[in-house]
Amino acid sequence: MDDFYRENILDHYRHPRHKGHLEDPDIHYHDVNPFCGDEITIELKVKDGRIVGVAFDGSGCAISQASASMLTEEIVGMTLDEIRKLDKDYVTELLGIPIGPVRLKCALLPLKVLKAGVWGLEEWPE
Amino acid sequence: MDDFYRENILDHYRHPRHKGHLEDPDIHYHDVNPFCGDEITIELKVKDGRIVGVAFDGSGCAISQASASMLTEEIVGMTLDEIRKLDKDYVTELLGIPIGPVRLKCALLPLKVLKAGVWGLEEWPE
Amino acid sequence: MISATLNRKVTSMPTVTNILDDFPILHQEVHGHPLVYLDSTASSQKPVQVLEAMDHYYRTTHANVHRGIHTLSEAATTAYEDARRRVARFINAPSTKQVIFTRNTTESLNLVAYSWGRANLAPGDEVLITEMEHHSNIVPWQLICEITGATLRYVPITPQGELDYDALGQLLNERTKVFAFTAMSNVLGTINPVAELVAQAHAVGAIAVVDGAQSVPHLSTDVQALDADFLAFSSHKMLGPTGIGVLYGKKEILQAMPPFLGGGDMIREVKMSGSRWNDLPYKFEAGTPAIADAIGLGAAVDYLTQLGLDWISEYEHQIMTYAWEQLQQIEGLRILGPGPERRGGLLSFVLGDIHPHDVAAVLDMQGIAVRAGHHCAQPIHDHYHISATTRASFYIYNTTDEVDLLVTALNKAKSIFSF
Amino acid sequence: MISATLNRKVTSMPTVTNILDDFPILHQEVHGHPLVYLDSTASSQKPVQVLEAMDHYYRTTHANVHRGIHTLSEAATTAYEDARRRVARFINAPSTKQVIFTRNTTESLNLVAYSWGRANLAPGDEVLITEMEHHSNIVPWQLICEITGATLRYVPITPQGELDYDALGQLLNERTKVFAFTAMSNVLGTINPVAELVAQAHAVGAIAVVDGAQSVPHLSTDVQALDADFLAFSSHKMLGPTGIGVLYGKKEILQAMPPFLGGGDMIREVKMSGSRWNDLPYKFEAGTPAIADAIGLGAAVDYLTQLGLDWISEYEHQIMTYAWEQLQQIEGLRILGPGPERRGGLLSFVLGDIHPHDVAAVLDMQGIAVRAGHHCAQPIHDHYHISATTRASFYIYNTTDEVDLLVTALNKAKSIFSF
Ligand SMILES: Cc1ncc(COP(=O)(O)O)c(C=O)c1O
Ligand SMILES: Cc1ncc(COP(=O)(O)O)c(C=O)c1O
Repeated sequence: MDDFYRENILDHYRHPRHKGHLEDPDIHYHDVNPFCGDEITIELKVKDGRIVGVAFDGSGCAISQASASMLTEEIVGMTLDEIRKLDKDYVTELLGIPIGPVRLKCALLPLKVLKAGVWGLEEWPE
Repeated sequence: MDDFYRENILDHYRHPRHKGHLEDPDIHYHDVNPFCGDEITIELKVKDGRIVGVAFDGSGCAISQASASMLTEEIVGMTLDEIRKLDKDYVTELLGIPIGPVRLKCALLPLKVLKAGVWGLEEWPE
Repeated sequence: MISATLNRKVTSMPTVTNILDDFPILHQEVHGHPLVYLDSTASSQKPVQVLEAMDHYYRTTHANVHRGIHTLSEAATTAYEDARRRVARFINAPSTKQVIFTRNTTESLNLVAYSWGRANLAPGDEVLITEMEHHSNIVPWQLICEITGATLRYVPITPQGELDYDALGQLLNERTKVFAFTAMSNVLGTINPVAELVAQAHAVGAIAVVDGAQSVPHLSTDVQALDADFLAFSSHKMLGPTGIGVLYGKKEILQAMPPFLGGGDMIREVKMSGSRWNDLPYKFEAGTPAIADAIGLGAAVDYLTQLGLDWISEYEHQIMTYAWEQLQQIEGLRILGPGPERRGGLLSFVLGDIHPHDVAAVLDMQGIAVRAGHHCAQPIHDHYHISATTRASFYIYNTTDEVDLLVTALNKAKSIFSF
Repeated sequence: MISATLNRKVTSMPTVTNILDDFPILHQEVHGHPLVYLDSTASSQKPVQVLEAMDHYYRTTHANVHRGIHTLSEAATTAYEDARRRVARFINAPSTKQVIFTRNTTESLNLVAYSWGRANLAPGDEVLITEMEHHSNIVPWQLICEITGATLRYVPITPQGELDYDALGQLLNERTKVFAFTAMSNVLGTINPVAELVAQAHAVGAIAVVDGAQSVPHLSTDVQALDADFLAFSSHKMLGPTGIGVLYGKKEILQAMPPFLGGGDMIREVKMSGSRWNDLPYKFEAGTPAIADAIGLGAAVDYLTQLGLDWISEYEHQIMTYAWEQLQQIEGLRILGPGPERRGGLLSFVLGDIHPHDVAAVLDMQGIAVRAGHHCAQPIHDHYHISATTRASFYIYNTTDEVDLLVTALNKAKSIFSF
């Protein structure tokens, strides 16, 4: 159990980074996980093809919210091309825990919303 | 094998009784077995609530055609009320062989057509 | 760990220990703990009797049904139709012709909505459902209302999670053509008064469609006493296999309905210029059916009948009541829906502001399987302004000892997430 | 009685004796004779590997899929989705998202007709099918043409039982919106040139719907090479269980289609005012799926892949060719359809004026299971002005020795009915 809810996941869940909203975001995208109703909104500021600002909002379980918080810490400074290449493994490595196929959707929802917002990619990252 | 195609079934199949058509029948009814395409037409003359004349036509296997032929031999003289009461067992006894549920439809088609023609009963006899 | 410690009021029953012998899946460990399966509302486990019936069928009897006259095909047809007979008897259907095999409750309800709905609904007509429906009894009606121009209305629920009968009285009117409702809510546990609701529908000339997905596995069902026009349920929730469900319907209504799916078996005659339909129930069973699954359902019905539905509902009621009392004592835990006297064997709850996914994950780490989410009933959750709940549900193989394990595990979840 | 006596041209294969060990149902007597099962076109038998995969699932893993986050539900979801992956690989689908689980070929074709058809057909449009279709690829189009006002046209067949390509050239025109045809006829045995037919459909802007019920079990299938827009097939004809079938579709087309059945799992969001749909393939899988059956199909696909579809079709071809030669020698026996080079492993025939039911019944008395009737393809029979045929069909577990038994039994039927 303590394996699954590692301290760093609980920490991001309790103290989410970049939670809130941007003024005048360049990109704003929202989606839900149809299997459970978790919701994530991501807002971005983009300059010269690079992410220069980020905020997220949402509701859901520790995994989806911690995943969103961790992701926002990583992506500032990335180019949009780099965002396109982020995949499933990137997220599970961030979280650092083994994760089954249903729960995986919770973990991937923030990345899905991010890629849909930036690139219009509506599919679950693979 | 010889049990199933008893001589009397083959005899009715080879030499069907009352095969053909009536002039001016009082009742004329036709139906098919949806499971195999066998067809039976039955024509009747009725007087004072009694069957006084019968003919059948049709195409199908030995069982459906022998069943029709045997049935026509039995029903002349019966009242319409008696027709209503004829059931599955009546037919299987006429044929005198054990018969599975799919093949049973072949055997029952003539009685089904008869009861539909006389009484509007569209269901398989039970 | 698992034993039957209840004082049961009913006589003549198998002990639960004996029942457990029939469910091999329950004898395993999950994350180092004995499995406690509290998710039968989503799908029940299957006794070996059901598995053996299907396996035996495939090993000795299988062939396509209805059209073959060789020995295996005759035997397969007999076994398939015999399963239909058992199911008909189980719900006291007047005739086997009124028992249509589908994939699940969802397909059964879609069949009614598409076939009956397309033939009978028009702009100005109203379809009435309730706020406590499963998506399977909402979305088909949304779709058919869009196609036909009929209007969809919802009976609201009270804060206690019961139907609002005052509102129902007003919503049910001469424009209502169909009233579709669940016999038991899969979230609130609420048992609705089916016979009364059917009578109210009939009083305004509407037909009554009953979603029996949760009631048929747990409560004795008599379609004639209920006077339901349609009843839909799923095998996989009542000890039977996946892939098979049932639609019961009144004969005159079924006969008047146009077919739904077209293909083999449902026709009487196919000409290039058009087709004529087969008799009931085949008119609504297009293509090769789920033969083995129907046979498995027949075996499940036998198993349930042997236990007796009265015993089953009483047994579940006792476990659920015990669980209700124990869970009430956990601080911050709130159970949705009515008190024990008006509900079936399930409890959905929220635990403080811990997300139900996290509750379920922590429980799973302790071997306890519960469901978390919206349980395919978003409107109920919207009603309570929550996005998800955790649900524990009970069936014949559960015990009060397992409830105690649940309580311990919930307290553990609280301690992990307390902050 | 059963042994493999063929000179096979292909290398590296299991002997048929080994294959037979995997099919317990075939080791029985019928009416005192060893069973000879020649009815796989109607439904195939299942190897123990398939039965064990399903049994193992129910005894260790079962729970409802997709929505549960406890261990069993995660494991059941993994197993179910893994079956989808195997099926996708088997037909070389570009993505698992394009593999939709249905009950059978019939439901798959209805899904296309209802969902794609309602959105894309209008009066003036034409739907083109062929005279050699199974009812499952006729009736759905009759129904949807009635609903939408489109016109249904049929490609005629030649006396040899092939499509009339001249007529096809004229019937396929800019009004044609969909061309739906079987890859292999279940009566004539004719193997149609699928890739060419698809290309012809595309040339006039029509989509191509392929009924693969008879081809996928017997011939190697590559949906990308065929460029088919849709492909439908059934598990129970390809060593898998009943109750599960497949619809493959091109992604852009599936994405643009409205949903078919509404309910759980196929939604993204349900509000009382309306709903939004889930992603592929779930948009088209409403309600609890046939989980165990999908897993059984996955095991069947593994079994077929291990044998190799090239070996399978070559093996069947040799038995069928032998049977074709032997049956031709029976006086009064007439085989429908093309010669061995253009057909799959089945032979439909008439024997003098003995009704096919009677032929089949006499064969059954000698332990031989064949099918008799219109095989759910009345238009073909109308075309030949016959009401029924007898059909013997072959699969991986049949042998040429069985063909010899068939010939003997047919001669016996002649002697009983000679008059
Ligand atoms: C060519 C063809 N299409 C469709 C079907 C229908 O298959 P199912 O009954 O599995 O839906 C069959 C099976 O008989 C068939 O042979
Ligand atoms: C009340 C209710 N209706 C309908 C359904 C749908 O059942 P199925 O998924 O078997 O179609 C369920 C199952 O979750 C249910 O609980």
